[in-house]
Amino acid sequence: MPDYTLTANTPLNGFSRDFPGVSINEVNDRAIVSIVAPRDGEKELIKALKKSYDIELPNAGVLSVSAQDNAVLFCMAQDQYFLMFDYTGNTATTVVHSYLNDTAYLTDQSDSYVMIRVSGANSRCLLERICPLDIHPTAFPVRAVARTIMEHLGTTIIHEGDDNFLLLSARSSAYSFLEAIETSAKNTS
Amino acid sequence: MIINHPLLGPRDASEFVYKGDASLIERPDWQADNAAELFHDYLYLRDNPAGEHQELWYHEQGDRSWLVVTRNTLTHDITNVELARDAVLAKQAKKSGRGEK
Amino acid sequence: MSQINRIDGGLLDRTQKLNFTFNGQTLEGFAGDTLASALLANGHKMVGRSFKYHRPRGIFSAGSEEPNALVQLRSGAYQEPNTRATITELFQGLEATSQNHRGSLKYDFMAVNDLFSSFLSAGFYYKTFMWPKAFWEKFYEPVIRAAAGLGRLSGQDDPDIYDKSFLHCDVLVVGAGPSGLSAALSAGRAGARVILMDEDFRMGGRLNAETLSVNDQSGYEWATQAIAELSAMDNVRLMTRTTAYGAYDHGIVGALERVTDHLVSSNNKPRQILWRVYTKRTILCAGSTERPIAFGNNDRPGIMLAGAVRAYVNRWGALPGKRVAVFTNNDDGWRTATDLAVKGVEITAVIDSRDGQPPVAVPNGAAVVMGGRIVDTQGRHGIKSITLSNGQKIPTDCLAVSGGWSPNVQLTCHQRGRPTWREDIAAFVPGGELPLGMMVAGAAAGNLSLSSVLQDGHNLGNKALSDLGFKPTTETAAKSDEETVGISAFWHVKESKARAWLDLQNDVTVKDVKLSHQEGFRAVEHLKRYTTLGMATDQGKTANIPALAVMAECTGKSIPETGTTIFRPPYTPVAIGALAGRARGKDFRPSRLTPSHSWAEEQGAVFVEAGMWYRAQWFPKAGETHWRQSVDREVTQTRASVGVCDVTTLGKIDIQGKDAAEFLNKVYANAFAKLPVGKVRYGIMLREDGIMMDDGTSARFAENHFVMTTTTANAVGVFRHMEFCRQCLWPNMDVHLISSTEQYAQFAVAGPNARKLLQKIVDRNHDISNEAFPFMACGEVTVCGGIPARLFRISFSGELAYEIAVPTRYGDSLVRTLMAAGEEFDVTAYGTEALGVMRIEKGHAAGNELNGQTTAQDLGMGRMVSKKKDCIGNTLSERENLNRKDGLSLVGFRPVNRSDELKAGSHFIAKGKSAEMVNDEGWMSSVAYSPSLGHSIGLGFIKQGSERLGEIVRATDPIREGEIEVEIVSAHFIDPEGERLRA
Amino acid sequence: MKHRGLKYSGFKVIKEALTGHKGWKPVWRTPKPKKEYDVVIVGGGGHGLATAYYLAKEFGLTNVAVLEKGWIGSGNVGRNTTIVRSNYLLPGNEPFYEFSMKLWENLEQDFNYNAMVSQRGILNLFHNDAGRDAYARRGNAMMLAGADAVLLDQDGVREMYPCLDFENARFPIKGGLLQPRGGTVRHDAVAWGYARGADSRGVDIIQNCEVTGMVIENGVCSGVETSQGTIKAKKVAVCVAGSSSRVMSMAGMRLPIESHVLQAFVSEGLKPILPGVVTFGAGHFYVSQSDKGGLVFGGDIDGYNSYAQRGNLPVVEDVCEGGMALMPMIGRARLLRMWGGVMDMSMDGSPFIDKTHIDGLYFNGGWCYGGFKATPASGWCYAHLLAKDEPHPVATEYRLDRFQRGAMIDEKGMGAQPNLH
Repeated sequence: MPDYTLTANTPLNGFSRDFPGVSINEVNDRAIVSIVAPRDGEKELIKALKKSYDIELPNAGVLSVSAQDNAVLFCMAQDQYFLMFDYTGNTATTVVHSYLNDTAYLTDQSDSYVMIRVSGANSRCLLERICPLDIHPTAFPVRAVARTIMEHLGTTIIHEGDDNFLLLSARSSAYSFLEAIETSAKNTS
Repeated sequence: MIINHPLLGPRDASEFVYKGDASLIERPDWQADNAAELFHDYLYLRDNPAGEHQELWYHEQGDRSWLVVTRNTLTHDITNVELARDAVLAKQAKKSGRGEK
Repeated sequence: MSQINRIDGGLLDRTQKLNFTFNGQTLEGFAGDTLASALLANGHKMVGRSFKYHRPRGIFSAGSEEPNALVQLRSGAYQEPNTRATITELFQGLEATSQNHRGSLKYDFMAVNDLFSSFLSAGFYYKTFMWPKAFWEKFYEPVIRAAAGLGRLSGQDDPDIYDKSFLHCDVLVVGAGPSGLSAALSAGRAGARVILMDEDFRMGGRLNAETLSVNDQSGYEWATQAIAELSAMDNVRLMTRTTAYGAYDHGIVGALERVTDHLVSSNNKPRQILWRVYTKRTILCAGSTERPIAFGNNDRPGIMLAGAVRAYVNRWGALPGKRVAVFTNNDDGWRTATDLAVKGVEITAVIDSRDGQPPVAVPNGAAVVMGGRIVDTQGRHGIKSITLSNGQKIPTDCLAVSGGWSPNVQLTCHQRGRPTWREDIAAFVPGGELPLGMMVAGAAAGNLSLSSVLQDGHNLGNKALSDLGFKPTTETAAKSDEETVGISAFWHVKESKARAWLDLQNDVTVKDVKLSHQEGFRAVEHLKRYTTLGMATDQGKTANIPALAVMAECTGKSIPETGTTIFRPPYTPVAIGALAGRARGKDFRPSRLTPSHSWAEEQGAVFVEAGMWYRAQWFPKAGETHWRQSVDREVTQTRASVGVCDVTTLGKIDIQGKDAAEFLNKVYANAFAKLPVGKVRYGIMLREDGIMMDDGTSARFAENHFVMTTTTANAVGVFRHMEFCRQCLWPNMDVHLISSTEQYAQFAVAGPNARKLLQKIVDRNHDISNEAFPFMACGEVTVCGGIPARLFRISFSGELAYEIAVPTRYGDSLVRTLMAAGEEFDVTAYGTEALGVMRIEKGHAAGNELNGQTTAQDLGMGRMVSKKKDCIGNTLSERENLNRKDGLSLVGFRPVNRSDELKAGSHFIAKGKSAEMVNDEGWMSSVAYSPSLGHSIGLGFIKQGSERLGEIVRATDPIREGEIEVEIVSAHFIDPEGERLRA
Repeated sequence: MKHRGLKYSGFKVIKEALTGHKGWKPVWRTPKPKKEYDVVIVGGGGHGLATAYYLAKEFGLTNVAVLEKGWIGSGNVGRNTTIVRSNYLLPGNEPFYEFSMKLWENLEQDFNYNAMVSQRGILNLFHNDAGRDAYARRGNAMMLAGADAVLLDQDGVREMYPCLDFENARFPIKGGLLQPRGGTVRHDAVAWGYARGADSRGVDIIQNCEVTGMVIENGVCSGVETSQGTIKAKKVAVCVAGSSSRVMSMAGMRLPIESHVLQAFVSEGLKPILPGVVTFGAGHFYVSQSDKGGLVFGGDIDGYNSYAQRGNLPVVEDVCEGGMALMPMIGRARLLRMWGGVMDMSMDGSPFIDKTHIDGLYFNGGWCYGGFKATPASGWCYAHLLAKDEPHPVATEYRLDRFQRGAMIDEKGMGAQPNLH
């Protein structure tokens, strides 16, 4: 036994609150690993992803979904993808590396974000207050993903299901981000 | 303003950071005899046209790509948007193509 | 007696009586009233005073163009100046007071200005008040300022909250009058996403105020039906009390919704919401605004726009007067006479400036004067009679004036649109290049008859549909009878001797325009600026065109040749609070908290803003009453044993790829290509102009993997710059960047016992002894039983020091663990102040030195800039002025009298030279009290500093009335040989 | 040269009022351009008119024309937030702006026109120790150059502006640098006053005269082509901030300048509540209250090259956010009007007053968004350069070749990134 142990916390200590027509919940059981193919190595990566996750490299703006660890893959930058999957341990890159080997440069991003799920009939109305993107289902259907800016904070928004959105924003400003969402909930309920 | 990102579609300009004239992607050769003069002109002198202007925007709150945007400085109309990397590679290909001849 | 001028009819809810006060007097109105209609119903004519002459002013219009009837609404911190009574919805308990008078509204001392009006001609102040010189600021200006302005801010914080929001649609219809409703119906029925917004609280526009019929029912019944149909559509959003105030680039429209202004209280909901509308097509159906005719004393209360008079009667059942006269140059003015006559109101006269026959039947008993002119009016606090050019005097208590209608083209001009003149309607219509996606329908486009307006809206709705690929339905436009709209331009009565007003609020008269012409201010913009025409709260909505016509007359040019002023946003004024939204107080900008924030709070830390971050500045202990005590202790304890500091805020960039080393070699000015794996190197980064951009370290964890740190302040900028280098300058490199600033909690552990402390938590299988892990080593370790961590042996304090990084989720736990494990060493937490003291003691540059004006050479690191490789900034760093022999260099300073305190911002002057700019040799950039040395120390830039060690100069600080002698010394106050950090 | 125009005075105003204002003459004439002038000034804005005025008054050159494409004063002198100050840091700048300040202080008596120079003080707020240090350095630099400066602590600021947010601010106010002599000036009147003064000394002010080309042969400029024909000149002095690149491109020159849009805002008229000028460093906001009662305020440039004279919503919101963060009492004041001006943003944030490599062609520009307060000194120094062919002692650093030499005058330390200055 080591003399000291470290305990993990989440950005919002497991925040959860219901407003009329909308629920706001912190999500803390997902890991994120950034995946980048080396220059001219994209084919290898595609092969490895297919083999391990049975998943395609997605186009910008949409999720690829895998049954393996409930993983979703989406494009964050021109040649950079985020793989988000069920995992709460400390070595997310090791997990992904075990599938992809050296076909990609991996960077753990699991602790970089606060993840907040906004769900319920009023969620679009709430998000209208802070999200500059058109998230009407005709423009932003289920499985759509985009990164934008909300209340001065860079935010990735994922349309997980009907009236169900997952938002990722920087961990250090988690409370400011939560306040933006809660204020929107108060102002629209 | 709205910038029609080649990969992501129309996005509000507030997601972007502006840098300036797209000629900044054509950095001079540091070993040229007149490198000091070339770098001066590169860094400091601008055409600054009243009309069509090719310029660099960085999608900081998006996919972090640098874009070359062709925008009219009188009307703000945007007529073309491409990834800066593509623009640079195209210029390089053109140059080396010419070099071979 | 209440509501003495209330008559039957109108769109009021008479079951809901509402009490309100005006200047303290309690009055009564109905739901559906505006403050203006309720005041009129109660017989109140005079509601304010004009800006300059303090002339009595009444209600002039029935809409947002109102120049006169401005009141102070509500009270205390809720006090809202310059509120238009004409668009203020009545609510129970509404409080309004008149503004811009000293003494009562009726007996205003400032009305004396009117007697001196001939001295207060346009621009008079430019020609006088210059002597004696000091009198302008001491006397004249204070008097002018005290008299200026209209309403009053409370000076208290706005107690309401505001919000902003985004909207997206296919078709935005601005204005819900007949054309807007038609357009929305055709677009909505076909399934397009439609937003219909109107500034009024009741949609329908002029249909609510007119007696015209549509589809064989009354106009407002048709409107009610249309609104019902639209609100049943899922794809249509109806927004009342919402003004589209500005058209911005690429089809973005700004709109303001007044959510709770019609309520007694906002109830903690946003008072107003600022909407940013992203639309593919905008159909502007903003209608038109009636304009007056200028004649002698045409500004008295009771003189109103003709359309407003009938709006008050038709929509609000409020009589502006009992004996009404009409002065018109067009057929529409006659409708006021006809409508009022139907209601039984006495029409005393209809004066039509046109010759010929009356266009419609003359109301019973009305005198009709075709080709008539009103030259003057009488009545001190309200109109009592009018005088015609033939000398005839006609008693009247309300004069309805119509000079024709001007299309509301404002939004079409917010970009490049320039209106064009249409002689047949004597008005400007939209012209030039309209904002992207904008079309104009109805009266706003110059179609002035109801039937054409309905058809036009319908057609443009369909046009928008086909543009966007929707299939229009087969429904046709609503129909109405064709009414007559004849007009013959007539702007002002030349025969009038008395002053004739153009801009009612700013008191600009026909004579002022003529004087402006006489003095050479003939360009429209000169006219506007010289006379202040159109600069009042109404932006000249009713005044500009008649004034332009008078100027055209003076110059002998046509109106279009004379030009038009440029309309700029907003269409109607917008509360600054709404434009700011939520951003105020602590919510002005987001806050970034470090992983140790909660723990630091528990310790009672004092925090400081560092950009968006809050960082612990120092940690006061019991008994410490001054910050210096805490900071001195933190420094002393760290240097004596060990201290812990949260350095998470430093930017961290993960760099991977086969070309990562070569890439770093290009972005750093010093060499990086050959940095061994497991080592860290200090790097300096230049801008392309050779000035220092940032400094930091990069650690090589693997052949193709580096981790860079940047300063806190430059983290974002450096990342952006490196992406520029990667994507735009060297796109062929295999190098990839991702920020890991948020991913790791990072702590500096510094002091002679740093290693011992770390050895207690780093798992034993990792050897961190001095031999195995020397100065500038880095590596991946595990701590506390397998938690992955990164360890760097780097030192900002000059002590034996490490930085340790763990996944952020463990940051809070790690700081608690370090403090617990360090107890035996008397560990201290230290904040940014102690950090600053120690770096100054060590002579390290930081933000005050890296201020964007200094070079590597200035900082004493000139030799680090490699001349053997291509890197950002090295070519231009060679320019002559950046390499002057007498250039600045960073050195240390200490007070000659050790008890003196150094001040950052002091300037250096050589001994014996006078303290003036020519002798200025540099400045003190950072100072600290060094507990290690027991006196004040400083870093600063001084000419040729490194060659002047030992010299004594003056540090002059006139702004704090200080000057002391200081000695130039090495910047390395502590451990110049660097033995401690290698220990 | 004798003042041959009408003298303005309170007495004259009274006399005219009693006689129906019939005696007022045009403030400037409307002459036809002559074939040739000693100096042709291109640009009838504040700086151009001031240059003409000082050429005539101080240097005795009256065979001068000012050519204006539209109406005089239609450039940035007609669209700014009216602030004057000399609170600069660097030795290349501070003496120049202090010279300007001194000219402002005597301007009205000098040109017999009330431009309402109002020295109500300008206060720059700081929010942390580094900000205080930087302002101390600046304040000391100002005082070493003979200007006035006061460093206020929080209480000092509170006393002057009790209505700022001291209690609940995201970036608490720690103090400020006050220049008591700073203030505001009625901007249009500056153009008109200089125009009147120049005109009365014989300068031809020619409106609606657009320069369409430069007459340059063998490296010598001898005149301009205009919409009213060719006009010869011994010296051509370009002074068209906002359009510098466009005009100088007619001489084949590329400049270290970008054109950007700066928005400004005014509220509805309000009774006096703000005594002086306040700038908010942690946000992008500065404000003063005009003699008419409007809050006149602004913030950053929009940040992209533009000649459009109009900005966009994000900056409007950003500025108002700064305003509400600083003084939450303005929430219920309404923004009445917003507009945009085209700024000559130079590569180091500082201007140029210099000869060019073409003989007879002179350039004045690059004023960024600070040209208004420079108007008198810019006019005087440009006139000095034109008359004597050497720079005025306070304007020796405003050279076009300074980037080649590495002699940048970069007050903000932002480098060659014009939208950050």
